[in-house]
This record gives sequence, C-alpha cells and structure tokens, in this order.
Amino acid sequence: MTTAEFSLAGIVLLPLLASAVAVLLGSRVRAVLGILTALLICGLCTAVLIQTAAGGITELALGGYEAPLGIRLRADGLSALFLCLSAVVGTVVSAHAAILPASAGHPGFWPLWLGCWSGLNAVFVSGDLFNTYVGLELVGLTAVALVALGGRDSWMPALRYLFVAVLGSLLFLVGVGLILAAAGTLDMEQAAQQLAETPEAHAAAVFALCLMSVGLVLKLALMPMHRWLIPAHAGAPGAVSPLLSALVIKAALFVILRLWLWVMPLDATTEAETGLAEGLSTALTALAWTLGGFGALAVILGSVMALRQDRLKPLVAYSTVAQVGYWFLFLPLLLDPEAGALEGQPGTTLAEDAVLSGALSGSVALALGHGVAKAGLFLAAGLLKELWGTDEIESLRGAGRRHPLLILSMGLCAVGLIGLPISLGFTGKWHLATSAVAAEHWWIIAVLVLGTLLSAGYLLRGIAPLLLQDAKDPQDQEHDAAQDADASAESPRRQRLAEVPAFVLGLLTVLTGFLAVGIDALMGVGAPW
Amino acid sequence: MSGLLPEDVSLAVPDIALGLALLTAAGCALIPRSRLALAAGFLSLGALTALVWLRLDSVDVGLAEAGLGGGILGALLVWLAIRSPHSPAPDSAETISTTQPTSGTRRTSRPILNPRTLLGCAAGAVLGGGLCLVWFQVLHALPAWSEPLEEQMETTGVTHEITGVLLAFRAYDTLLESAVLMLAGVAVMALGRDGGLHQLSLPQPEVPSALRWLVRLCAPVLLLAGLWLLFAGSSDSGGAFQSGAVLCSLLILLRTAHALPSRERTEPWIRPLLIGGVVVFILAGLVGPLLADPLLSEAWLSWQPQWATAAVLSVEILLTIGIAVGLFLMYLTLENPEGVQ
Amino acid sequence: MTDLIPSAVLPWIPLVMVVLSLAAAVAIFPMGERRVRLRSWVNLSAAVAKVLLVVLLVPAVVAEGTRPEFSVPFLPLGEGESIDLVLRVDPLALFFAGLSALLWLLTTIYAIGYLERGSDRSRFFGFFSLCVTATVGISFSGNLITFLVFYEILTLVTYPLVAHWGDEKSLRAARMYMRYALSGGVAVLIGVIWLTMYAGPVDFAEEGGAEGVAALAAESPGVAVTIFVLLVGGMGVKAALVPLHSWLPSAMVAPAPVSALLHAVAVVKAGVFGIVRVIDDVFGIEVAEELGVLGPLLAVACFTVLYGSYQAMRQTELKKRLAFSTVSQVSYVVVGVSMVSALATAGGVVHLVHQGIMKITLFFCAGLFAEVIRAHTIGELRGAGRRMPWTSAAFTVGALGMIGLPPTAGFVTKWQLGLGALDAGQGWVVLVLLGSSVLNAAYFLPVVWMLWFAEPEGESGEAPDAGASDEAPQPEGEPQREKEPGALVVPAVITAVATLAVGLGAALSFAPLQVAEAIAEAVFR
Amino acid sequence: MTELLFALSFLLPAGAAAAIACAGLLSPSTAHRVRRRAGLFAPSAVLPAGLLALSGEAELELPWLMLGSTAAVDALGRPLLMIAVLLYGAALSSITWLKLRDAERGSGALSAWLLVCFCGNIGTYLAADLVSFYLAFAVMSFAAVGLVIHYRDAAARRASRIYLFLSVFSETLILAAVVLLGSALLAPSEAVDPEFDDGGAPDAQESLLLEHVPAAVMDSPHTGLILGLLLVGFGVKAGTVPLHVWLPLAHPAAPPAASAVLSGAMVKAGLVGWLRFLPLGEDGDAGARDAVEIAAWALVAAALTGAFLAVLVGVLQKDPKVVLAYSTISQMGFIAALVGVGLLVPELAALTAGAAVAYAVHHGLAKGALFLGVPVVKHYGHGRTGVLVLLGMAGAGAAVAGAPFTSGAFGKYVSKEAVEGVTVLGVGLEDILPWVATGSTLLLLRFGWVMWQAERAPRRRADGELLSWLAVCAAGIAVPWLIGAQWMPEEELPAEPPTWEASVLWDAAWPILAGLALGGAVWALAARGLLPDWASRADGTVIAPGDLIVAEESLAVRAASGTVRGVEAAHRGLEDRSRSAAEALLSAGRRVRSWATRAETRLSAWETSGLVLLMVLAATALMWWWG
Repeated sequence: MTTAEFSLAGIVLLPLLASAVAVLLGSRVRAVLGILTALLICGLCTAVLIQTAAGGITELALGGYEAPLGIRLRADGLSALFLCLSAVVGTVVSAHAAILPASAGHPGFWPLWLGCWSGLNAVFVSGDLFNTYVGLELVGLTAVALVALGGRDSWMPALRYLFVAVLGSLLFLVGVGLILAAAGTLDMEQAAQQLAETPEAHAAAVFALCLMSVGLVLKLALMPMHRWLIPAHAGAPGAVSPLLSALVIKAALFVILRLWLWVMPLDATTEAETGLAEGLSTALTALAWTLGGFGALAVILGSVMALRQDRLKPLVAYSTVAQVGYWFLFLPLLLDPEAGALEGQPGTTLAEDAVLSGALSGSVALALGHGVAKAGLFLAAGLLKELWGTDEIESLRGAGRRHPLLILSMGLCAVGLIGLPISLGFTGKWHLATSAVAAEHWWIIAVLVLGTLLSAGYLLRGIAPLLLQDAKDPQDQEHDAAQDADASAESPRRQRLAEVPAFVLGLLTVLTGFLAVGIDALMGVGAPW
Repeated sequence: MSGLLPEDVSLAVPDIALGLALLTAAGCALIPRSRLALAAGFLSLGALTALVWLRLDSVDVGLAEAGLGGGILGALLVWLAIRSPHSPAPDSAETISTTQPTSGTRRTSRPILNPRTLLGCAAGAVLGGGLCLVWFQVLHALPAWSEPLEEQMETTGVTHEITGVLLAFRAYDTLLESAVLMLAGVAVMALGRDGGLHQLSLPQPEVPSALRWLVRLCAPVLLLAGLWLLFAGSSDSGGAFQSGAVLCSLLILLRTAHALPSRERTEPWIRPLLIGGVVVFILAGLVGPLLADPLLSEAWLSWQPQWATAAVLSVEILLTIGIAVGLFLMYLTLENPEGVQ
Repeated sequence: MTDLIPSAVLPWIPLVMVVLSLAAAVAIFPMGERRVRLRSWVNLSAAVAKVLLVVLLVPAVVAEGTRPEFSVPFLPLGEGESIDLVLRVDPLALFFAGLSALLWLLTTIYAIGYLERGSDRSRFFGFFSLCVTATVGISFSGNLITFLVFYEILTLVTYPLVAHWGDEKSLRAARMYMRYALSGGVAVLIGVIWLTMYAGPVDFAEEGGAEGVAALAAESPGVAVTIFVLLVGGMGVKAALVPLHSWLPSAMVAPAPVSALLHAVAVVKAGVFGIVRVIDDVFGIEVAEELGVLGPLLAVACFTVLYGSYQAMRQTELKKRLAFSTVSQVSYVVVGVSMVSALATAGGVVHLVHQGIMKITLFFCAGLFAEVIRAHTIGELRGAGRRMPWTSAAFTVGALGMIGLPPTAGFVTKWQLGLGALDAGQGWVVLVLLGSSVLNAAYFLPVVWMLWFAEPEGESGEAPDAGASDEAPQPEGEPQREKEPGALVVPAVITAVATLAVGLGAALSFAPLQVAEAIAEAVFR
Repeated sequence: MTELLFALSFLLPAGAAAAIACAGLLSPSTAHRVRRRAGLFAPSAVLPAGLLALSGEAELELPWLMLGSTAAVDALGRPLLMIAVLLYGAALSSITWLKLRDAERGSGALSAWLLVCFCGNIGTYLAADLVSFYLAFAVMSFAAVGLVIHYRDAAARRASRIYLFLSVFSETLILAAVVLLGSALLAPSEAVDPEFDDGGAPDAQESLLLEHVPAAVMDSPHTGLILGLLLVGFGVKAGTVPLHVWLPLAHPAAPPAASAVLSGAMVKAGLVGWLRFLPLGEDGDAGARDAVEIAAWALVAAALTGAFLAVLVGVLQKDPKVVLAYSTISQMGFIAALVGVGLLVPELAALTAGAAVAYAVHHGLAKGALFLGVPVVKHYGHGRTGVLVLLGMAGAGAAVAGAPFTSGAFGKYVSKEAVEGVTVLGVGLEDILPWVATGSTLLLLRFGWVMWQAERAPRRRADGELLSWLAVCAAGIAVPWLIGAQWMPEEELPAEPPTWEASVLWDAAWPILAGLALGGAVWALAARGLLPDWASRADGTVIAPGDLIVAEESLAVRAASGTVRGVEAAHRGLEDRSRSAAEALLSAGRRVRSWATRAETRLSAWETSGLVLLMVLAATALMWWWG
C-alpha cells in the first residue's frame, strides 16, 4: 500500500474518526481538531494528487478483498480534482468557522461537518455503486443537520431537504439495484465492462441511469426540482452555506458524471455496430436532451430569479441554481454522433475526441470554479449577515466602506461566477463553448451568453449597493461603527480576520484560472476515452 | 395461478390461516378509533408478520421484523397511546412527522378526501407500482459474488455469510452506515435542547400500573433478544443493526416506565457510547495496516485471521450500543418536537 | 543600443511592465487612508519606472526589430497543446504602452492632487493601478486570448473607478458601463472561440494578418465575416462606435482623473486598439478588404464621427460635451484603419496617441474647472480665462487640437487621414473629416470664447492698473485669479505642451507619426 | 546667419508675446511692470524679420518641424515681409511707446496678439511648404480674433464672432484644398518620379514644397474643386465680395493699430495664398484649363463687383474706419482682378503677379498710414503738428488713390500694363481699372470729410503714436519705389519702368480728378440741400457696415436652424423608436420575470415540487418505454 493508497482510505476514515472524537470535546477544542483534520486532509489529498498527476490511477481494495466481493476505492483525474476542491474549500471554510464560531451556528457543526467531509471524500474516491450510495447518504444526512443548525427558521427547509435527499437516494438506490441485477456487480469498472459486453442488459442499465439521474438531479437541484435549495442554502449558518453550495451538491454531480461517462456503455452509442439498440439510444439521447434542456432552463430562469431577490443569501442560492444548469449543457453533446463535426474539416487541428473531452473538462472546470467562487461568495454573504444582522441588500448599503476586503473578495468571486477571465469559470465556459462550436451546437453558445450576462446582472445588483456611500456624514458613521463593534460579541480584530478566508477564496477563484492546462491534463487520467 | 398454490391444498391451510390473521390484524391496526386498540392491533400485526417471514424460511428477516416492527414501532405506539389515548385528529400524523408545521398548511378541519391527499396517494401508488414493474422486468441476473464469497469466508473470522459481507467484505459500507446513524445522533444532540436529552428531565405522564408491569416483564426478554441477535450475528443471521434496534426499543419501554436514570446521570456516558463503535471500528481498521510488516503493506480495514474474531466481536458490541443510543436519541427528540429547543 | 537591455532580460520586460503596476496595486490596497505620502511614492515610482522601461524598449523594438516575448500556457487545446497567454512587444504594442505609461504618470499626479481630501483613496489608487495593468496587458497581448483576458479585466477594474463616488448616479452609470462592456466582451469571446475553432489559435501577426484566418476567409467567407462582426462589434462597445456608445457619456460621473484615463488611455482606447489589431494583425487588411467588411465599418465609423460631434454640440455640460467628443474622435482611429492605405492606417494609429494626449488635456482642465470654480456647464465658464489662465490655456490648446488646427497633434492626424482617404480612393471621407472639423469648431470654440472673451457674470469694479484710455470703453473689473493647484495644473499643461510638441515634431524619428508610419508599412508589406 | 535670422524672426516676437502672457503668473504689480517692459521691447522684436527681408533671398529647411518644413524668402514674399515688418513695428510702437497714462488699457494683451499675428503673418509669406503655410495662415487667422475683440464691447464681440465664423469657414476650405494638394503632391512622386526611386522612401519634405503646388493643381483630377476651395478660402481673408463682410465690422471695432495691420498686412495673406497656390501661368489639359478659366472669370467678376460696389456702400458710412475698410475692399478687388487676369491668361501671369505684389506693397503701407492716422488726427490734428498731420494724411490718401508721383501711381501703372488686352464684357480691363481710383478718391474724400468733422482730443507731446505714423508715411513714399526698383524680378515687371511723361501723368491723374469733380458735385448738391435726406445725412444707417452681413447672417441662421430642426427631428424620431423598442424588450423581460416568479411561488409548495418530480420521473420512464 503506497502513501497514495493509504491516503485514499485515510481521506475518508480519518475525518470520520475526527468527527467521532469531536463529539467528546469542548467547542474550542473541536475547532482546533477541525483545523488539524483539515490540514491532514490537505496532506492526504496532495498524496493522491501527486500520484494522479504522474498519470497513475490510485486504487485500493479495502480489507484486501477485491471486487466484486470487496469494495475498491479508486481515484482518477476526476476524483483527484474534486478531492482537491473539497480539501481547499473545506479547509478555508473550516478556518473561517474556527475564527468566527458564531458563523458555524453551533459547536455541533464540527462533528457534523467533519462527517460530511468524510462522506464527500468517500463519494469522490468510491469505486463501488453501493458505497457511493452510502457516501451520498452520509453527505445528505449531515448536510441536513448542518442546515438545521441555522436555528428554528431553517428547520422546515432542513426537513424538506431531508425528504429530497432521502427521495433522491432512494431513486439512486433503486438504480443501483437495477445495475446490480443487470451487471451482477457493484464495482463500477466491472459493471461498465459487464454492461458493454452484454447488450441484453442495456435496457435495465438505461432505465437505471434514468432513475439515478433523476434522483441525483433532485439532490443537485436542477431547475424544476430546485425549490428546496433556496431556503436550505439561504437559511443555513454562515459557514455552512458555502459548504453546501460548493461541495455537497458537487457530490451528486460527481456521481452523475461517473454514471454517464464511466459506467454506461456510451462508447457503444457512438459506434453503431456494437451499440445499444436503436430505441435505447433514442431514449438515452432524449434523456440527455431533457437534462440539457433543464440545464438551459436553470441557467436562464435561475438567473432571472436571482435578479429578483432582495436578500443576499437567497440571491446567491439562486445563483447556485443557475450555475447548476451549466453542468448539464454538455450532455446532449455527449450523445450526438455528429459531435465532432469540425474535427474532420480541413484547416482545423482538432484531435480525436477533443470535442467530448473539451466539453467534459469544461463542465468540470465550471463546477470546480463554481465551488471555489460560490464558497467565497456565500462566506462573504454569511459574514455580512453575521456582522450586520441582516442580509437585505437595501440595509447593507454602504457596507463596502467598513469591509472593503469583503467586498473585494465578493467581487473576485463574482468574476469567477460570471465566467470572466482569469478564473476557472472562464476556462470552463471557453471549453464548453469551443466544444459547442466544434460540434455546431449553437444553442449552448446562446445559453452561455445569456447566462453570463444575467449572472453579471444579478451579481452586480447584489454587490453594487454595498459600494454606495452612506448619506450620513463620516463622523456619524464612525460613531455607528463603534456602536456596531460594541454590539457584536466578536472583537473587531476577529471580524477582520474572519474576512480573510473569504478573500483567500476570492483570490483562489482568480488564480485557479491559470490551472486550466493542469486540470485538462488531470482530466485525461482515467478518462473514458 | 396454479403455480402459486402447492399441490396439496391441506399443506396450505396454516398459511391461509396466517394470511387471514394478518389481514385481521391489519384491520385492527387501521379501523378502531382508540389509540390503544390501534397500538395493540399494530403490535399483533408485527408479530404475525414475523411469523410470515419465519414461515418463508427467512429467519434473519423475521428477526429483524420482530425487532424493528414489533420492538421499536410497538414501543413508539405504546408511548403515543399513553400520551393521548383519545382518537387521533386528522392531522395528528403530520404533527408527529414534521418538526415545525408551518402555519399556512395548518387548518382547523380538513375534508378527509383532500385532493392533495388523493394526489399523494395516487402518486405513491404509481411510484410503487412502477418500481415493482421495473423490478420484475429486469430481475434475472444473480450477483456474481457467490463463488468468491465462499472462497474467502475463511479469512473473515465469522461464519455467517451476511455477517461476513457486512463486517469483512463490505465492512467499509457498514462503517459508513453506522457513521450515518452516529451522526444522526450527533445531529439530534446538536439540535435538541440540553444536548438532546432535555426530554429526560421533563415530568412524565402517569402510566397505568398494568402497563408498567408489562414493561417490567418485557424488558428482560427484549434485552435477551437483543443480545442474542448480536451474538448470533457471527454464526447465524442477526447483527448489530437489528440488535441495536431491539435494544433501543428496550430503552423506550424503560423510559415509558420511568425506569431510566435522570438527565444528569445520563449525560456523561451517552456521548462515548454513541461514538464508541465507529471509533473502534476505524481504529481496528487502522490496526491492520499499522501492524503489518512491512508497515502499511496491508490495506485499510483488513484484519489478520488470528484476531479477526475478537476485533469483529468488539466492534459489533460497540456498534450495537452506539446504534441503540443513536436511535434512542432520535426517539427522544421526536417524542415532543415542540419542546426540543 | 542593445547594450541598454541585455537580451536575456528582454523577454521578461513585458511581464515586468505588467507586474509593475499590479505590484503597485497590491501594495496600495492595504494601505491606510492617511498614508498619502507612501501611497504617492509607490504610485509615482511605479509609473516612472514604467515610462523608463518603455523608453528603453523603443530603440530595441522599433529600430532593431526585436520582439521580446513572454508566454505561459493558459488554455488547453487537446493533445498536449495549449493556447498561451502571450505578452509580446511589437511597435504597435509599444506605441500604446508608451501612451498609457506616460499618461498614467501624469494622471497619477493629477489624481493625487484631485483626491487630496477624498475618501477611499487606497481603493481608488489600487484600482487605478490595476486599470493600467490591464491596459499594458492589452497593449502587449500577443494573441486574441491574451487580449480578451486583459480586456475583460479592464472592464472589471474600471467598474469601481466609475462607481467611485458611491452615489446612486455613479452606480447607475457604472452598471450601464458594465452592461455594455460585458456584452461587448461576450461578443468578443464568442468571436475568439469561433475563430479558434475554425482557424486554430491566432497570434497577432504584424505583417498582413494570420495565415489561418486567411485560409478561413478563403474557404468560408461567411463565417469569417460573422467572426469579424462579432470581434469588431464587441470591441466597438468599448470604442463607443455609434449605436453602442451610450455608456460613455453617462460614465462621466466618475472622478475627473478616471474620466481622463477612461477616455484617453484605458477603456475607449482598448476598444479601438483591439479593432486595429483585428483588422491589421488578425485578419490582415487585404483579407478584410476582400471580405468586404471594411466599407461598412468605415461607414459606421464616419457616422460615429459626425454623430458624436452633433451630440456634443447639443450638450451644455462640459464633461458630457467632452464625452461625446471622445465618441467622435476615437472613431478617427477606426476610420483610419478601415481604409486600405498605408497613409490612412498610419493616421489612424497615430491618432491613438494624439487623441489620448489631447483628450486627457481637456479632461484634466474640465476637472480643474469643476474643482476650482465649480464650473460644470459651458455657461459657468464665463470669463474663466482670467481666473484660471493656465487651465484655460491648456484647454484652448486641447480644443484647437481637437478642431485639427496646426501645429497641434490633431492636425497631423487629419492631414494623414485626409491623404490616406484620397490615397485609398475614398474622397468622401475627407468631407467627413472636414465636417467633423467644422462641428468640432462649433462646439469647442464657444467654450474657448466663454473662457477668454465672455464677461464673467456679476463682475464689476474699476481696473486696478493702467489709467483708462479715453478711447477704450469702460473697462471691466479684473476678476480675481484663482489658485490653480499645482498637482492638477502641471499635468494639464504638460499634456497641452505635448499636444503641440507632437504636432511640431511629427517628423522626428521615434515621434508618434514616424512610429505609426512604420507600423502601417509593416501592415502593408 | 540666415538660420539665426529666420529663427529670431519667429522666436523673438513669440518670446515677447509669451513673456507678456506669462507675466500673469506674477503678482499684479510685477506683472504690470513686466508687461510694460515687454511692450516697450515689442516693436524691436520685428527687427530680425526686417533684416531678413533686407538681406535678400534665403532658404531654411527644418526637416524635424511638423511634416518637414521649409522657410524661404523669395521674390514674392520679400516685399510683403518688408511691409509687414514696417506695419507691425509701427503698430506696436504706436500703442506702447506712449506715456503710461496715455496707453490703451490692456495694451500688453494687444501687443501680445499683434506679435502672435506677426508670427503668423510673416509665416504665410515665408512658408515654402504646404503644411507650414497652412500653420502660419491658421495662426494668423485665429490670433487676429484677439485684435478684433480687444475692446470687448458689443460691436467688437459681434465683429469677432463673425470674423471667427468666417475664419473657421475659410480654414476648413483651405484645409480641404491643402489635403487634396498634399495627396496630389505625394502620390505621383512615389509612383512616377524616377528621382525618388533609387533613394528609397520619397522625400515628403521635398514633395510638399509650395513651388510644386500650381502644377499639382493643374495635374490633379479635382482641379475645379481645388480652385473653388482656394478662391473661396483665401477670398475670405482677401475681402473678396461676398466674403468681405467681416472687414467693415472688424476694422472699426479693432484698435487703430490692429486695423492697420489687418488691412495692411493680413488681408495680403489671402493674396499670397492665391499667388502661391493658383496655377498662374501653368498649362494643363483641356479640362483643367476650362476649370481654371471658369474660376478666373468668377474671380474677376467678384473682384470688380467688390472694387466698385464697396465705393457705393463706403461713401454712405460715417465711421472713418468703416470708410477705410470699404476702401480696402475696393482696393483688394483691384488686386484680385489682377490675380484673376493672371489666372485667365497664362502669359500675363508673371506680370500680373508682380503687379499684384507691387500694388499690395503700396496699398499696405498707405492704408496702414491712414489707419494709424486716425488716432493721430484725433490727438495731434491741431496747431503746429496739425499741418504735418494734414500733409501726411493727404499724402497717404493720394497714394491710395493713385495720384501721380505717389507709390499708388506706380502700382496702378504696373497693373495697367499687366492687364493690357484683357476685356471684360467687351470693355478693356485697362479701361475699367482706373475707375477704381475714382472710387478710391471718393471714399477718401468721404474719409477726409468725416475726419475733419470728428472731435479732437489734443495731446501735448509727440510720442510713439505720432512718430510711428510718420515713419509709415515716410516708408509709404520710399519703400514701394525701392521694392519696385530693387527687389522685383525682371520678368514680373512691365517692359519699361514708368516714365513721368505727360500721358502717363494724365493716365494717373484723370481718375482722381474725376473723383474730385464728383465729390465736389456731391458736396455742392448737399450744400444746396438737393440731395435726398438719406444721402446727405449718411451715417451708416442706410446701409449698415458690413452690408451683406445682415442678409448673410440671417440666411446662415435660417439655414442652421433649419438643419438643426431637421436633424433634431430625425434624432428625436430615432430616439423614440429606439425607446419604444427598448420598452418592448423591457416589458417582455418583465413578463418573463413575473412568470418565473409565479412559477417559483407555486414550486415553493411541497406538493408542487413533488408533482414536478413525479412528472419528470414519468417522462423519463416514458422515454425509456418508447425508446
């Protein structure tokens, strides 16, 4: 067992251990433990990342039992990327929660969050369908509990979230059962192989994919099924919303990507001779188009709804709904046999599969960029709410004077969310758009344009009023500020310090823009083509 | 139809009787307007269902059914019946199931045949029916692990296959599942007043002495059943989850009968008990690689045959306790959702 | 001359120049409001260093033809290839960078004086430096992606500057600006994406455009035209080509140094600079000519020239008048580059610098008038010439330059453009230029008149000096001279002098006109 | 040495002007002192230019300046340079070499403007290339505004506004011509001229020289256009009808010193422009020739109209300086007619050009003396000095009228010789032109009459005003002869120099005598009250100074307002259209938003969300089912 392999399980189990231990500790010590665990996770994640970046897929058969009997953990490029996301965002948000305990809502935050983190990592490294389900359950339950930490008002949203999470998991579980029945194994790799070899099992597999997609999409809050997300994410404590938006829904996204690209015999659909039956292929295409359509709907209507919000956190939550849409736009591309329309043309230097891989890495880059940026934005919004006692945009006018760093970080995060250079959001949009152009899917371009403009609109609407100068004269303001400082329990120093994590995320939003090439290379490790 | 009936009809008589009894019990569980009667009806339904499973040669399912359906649900229903013995209000179910009903959905009276209710029922039916249909359509391939399962049972330190799967081959899943339960307990403690134990310090409604007597009678039996389920786990069907559930019902009954210690005495030990299982599980999983030679050559969660049984056993005991405590904590919180915080 | 900069260092210089102002911004942001001296020091030293670097680069790049280049992989293109962020210094880049470096220095001085008692100064100067970073980035961009990146960054970092005062009006203007600029940016993005997909990654090619684009234009002209329209249309937003110009006048609410920077160096210029790059270095002027896109562009640009002047005439507010004048003047550049003639191209390119110098003078002065005598409308400028002679003189020079009178920079442009128009066989453009001259005179001369020749309102009293002559009518009282803050007036005077100097020394080597001619010759080689 | 002179010619005046302007920086008292000193120095600042004129023909190349500049003193520019020096020197000294008490208020500013004008003015004479000429012309035109507006009263404002308007107009036209010419000059040299082929890049400086311009006009495909632009553009400055309207407004409004240079030197810049740019004596293809002929006839017609009509209007004026202004218009008409003839008949071109210059020289000095004399008469026109003043004024007047033995007679003689043989409407031009002298005589009589009646404001001592006027008078006598004899090139003069034999004297005298007779008749009629009232009480109300300006102004205003209204309407319409489009777009957006909000509100209920999920599931299942 190499370090990477050790890390693969350690990244799941050690946070879990920490979570359990944290239950026994006092609230201060919990924060320290949380930070230590975060650092540990970063270390373990680095080990996995190094291995993956070297081009190797990390695999670990737990207990020494090989699949199909045992459970295999598996980390390829996709896993490594999401692991890194969770490590980075998790660490920064943990730091925030440690600096400003009020933002965590309750000391119970720490065991729950560490458990959630462990669940996230479990999903990202899982090579087994049922294990994925268990991981999703772990994430879902802890996420619900974390939402509920926001106080009485967030219990109802939490309950709704619980229902959604359970329902989604159930649908997923049924799908897992179907695949188990069809392929006879729970291991993803083996199942994929099995499915590719047995065309008669395809019907079941496709149906399983349908069910699982719907279940996961429910957890992911794709447009018509998104309503639970708004109160849940908006009502959660300041340190929780970023985690939910940046990481928790990414778990479902990760699984969807795994299913569509790694488990399903989609290679067969593009090559007609060994492929799915005609009908199934149509069904799958229809499903992809449905999800892509939902995605487009989400991008546009979610943004429109975000434009109508008067409070910061719901605005950011709707922005999440809108951003979720981007991640589904590539699905129709995936199944379009004409996807490489431009590949064969003279004058272009497109490589084989460049369109699909471009679309995939575009979507992943969008998701990663969203993770970092949204975490920063939510963190800042939560902090503002914490400091000002409200997140109504109207009453936050002029907040920029007192918290310039915070507004700056919000601005940086907005850059990432709008998809302006330099940020991963830009990279993602670039990839997606280039793939769309190459495949001549112009509607994706239209959606991207509209989404970009609308997102700029709502983010500007949310952030710009904070830049307003108060009408009051400066002396009054200072007086007020002093009063505010007295009123809030935390010391001003601590408040200043609490702005740093958000700023770090803002910076990361911009700096990660330079990593596009690296991300693309990582995506190539263990890619389905 | 002919395939469903055995050749010799007389052999089917007990089954038919059982079925009829089941239907009667179901009727008893639905029709009466007294909560106590309903609870009794449900308890008998649970018992009969367990019998049905036994008749179908599914001992493990039967035991689980007895433990969960009979134990926990029974205990819950008894508790409900005691708290408000009158006939249920139309929306009482909702009051129980939701932690905080919104004022908008709450009305003083509602027609029974609410279109929403109908819609919900229809949806449920369609969903259930659809899933069944699907299940039957695709049910043919068998799990591919039967052979390797038998081959590798040696190394697990347990003899029953399901336990082997649970604690050796898929120990990771088990671990995560128990972590789910543990974290549910943690969540309840975080959300509830006084670390979720507030209910323990509240005054209890009086219970009829007959019931108290019944509880005293049942408690040892349930404890025994729980322990049996636990220890049978290594060689027969059974295991931590079932056992934990049964033990939790024991705790509930004890609480009903005012037999539990006060909050102050409970608080110090409840947290360690809750997490003990998971912690030990992970540590045990780490022991393998740490003791291996060379270091870390073994994978996570692998135990050497020489101490596998001991490890599995201790993990299971602790998990059982943790699960029982976790479930009990949840019960405590849900007991009176209005007063948790 | 290479001894000035060792060749090993040369490739790093573009990066250093970008990082220089970035570092200034990073250093300025956390500074306390009251650390005026330190902030000014950082600001000015960075600005001076930048000017020096440009000066060092000029001989190497223009005379010796070296092209320092720095690149870092940015976007993957599959198969291990990637589109790079490229910073390359060619004469056009240096031309624009030189303008921005010089005017940054002056504007910084001006801004330090202007915001002496303002609030949020660290924020202001931080974004100010970022703005220049983006501008330098734009000028050194070696390909469309790099250009796009800095172009968008520029949009972002100017937003806080436009919104600096933080009142509703500023925010509204800033929002409008953002809306326009982002839409334009998206159009450019799509154009770039499309182009990259069809023609591969496109580097700016000094001599006649990129090969891939030429191939594309030959193969599918429709696509090439669409891409051209997307690119130029997107950049036209920043360049304030007519139907896309509305943001510019409303962005006038920004502080005067910002307006100056916006109009003379950064935003508007970035737009036209981009158009120059697209026509000359991406498509290549011959290819563009064959595609038939230049004619319509020329028409739009000419219309913009006239329309901007017409609108300027309708404004009574000085800054608004200047803003519309910018709309008009900046299009000269587009007019120049969209005619197929080396003379015209040189005229257009040289106007990049000329307009910058002249317009920044005017804005400096407008800011001074607003600050010192609270004059915002033309009417309020009555008799300001006596009260603020330096400012008024500088303004007059700028205005005459705008009209295109010799020996100002504006004349050189008009001359060059007129020759170019005739050379390209587009004689009617001369008519447009003259019409614009007349209109410019029509809206600038009244201002000059107001400054010098109109009687200040409510002024009376006896002249203190010189006994009244029997012939002279009763003399008006000599109005009190106002104190013109040095930090504000010196940059204005410097740019005014530069306006004259650039025109007078147009034939000197390394004068803007000469460099522009070299650039144009390369385009037509 | 010549380089130094060239440089000093421009730099000294410019420096003095700058010193006066910059003095404003100092404290008021110091500023006053500095201005005073600079003003005292100002007249001497024109000296280098004078030296330059005296030192003969020279050339200076400044390749770094503008687009490569060349300055030269040539036969055409030299005489004009000389009179410019004289006039400006006199004007400057007349306003500054006074006792402080007598000085005009703000004479510092006046001196500065005069100096700047001087730079521009001699620039137009010295510039040898296109761009420098345009530069100098523009500097002069716009600096003159400072002269006209000097008094800042209503009349001055109106005059300067109209002057400014016309200047912008003329500058624009000239710019157009200059650009067209520049293009024509640069283009062929690149392609055709073999000289430049081996030398690499064509030498822009060389090709932009003014000496190539006339040929380029003929070769250009736009000969007609360029000619039109040049005639109108320079015609504004030269006071050609109907573009003369600024003259009668500007001259009375400006201080006398300024009027002197305006009338004496500046209007000559237009003449120089014509002489330098028009294809005098060039031969070209038939089309170009036709265009030239049309232009020439137009010029001659306008010139003659101006020469005579100005008299009619002028005699009805009351302000002496207005009368002088009309005299200038009339005289410039004379000169323009010469140019027109030169344009018309290539063979006569050299002669007419020489004649025009000679006439311009004489007219410049004489008219300058008259203008400068206006305040002199006022201040010194009594007592002992009165005789001197009377003599001087009479002499200058006689010169303007072209009386025998005056410089005017020389100018007229030269001109008459030059236009020999050209007929207008069947009448020989040489027969028409003398009548201009009659008109001039009439105008001068009127001037004398008006002056005679004007108030006197005696001053005691002779100072700069008187002395400089005397100097100009003296120069008016000496210089034209000197120039005619020494500086004019051979081919530009008539075959024989004038010999004062009887016929020549008669030729010179009869128009004046006719004028005197006419004047006497009018006086006699007026004395008997036989003249209609409007004529006898002529006070400038019958025909206001600037005659056509009223019509032109109202025409311009009407045209402008019409255009503005039209454009405004179009603009408004477009704005409305776009606003309604935007409105429609916005309302569509609003509808989408409200729809989305409603949908969202629905979805916020659990049941709806559940239903949606079920529908999605059902749809998925159906897809699979039918797929």
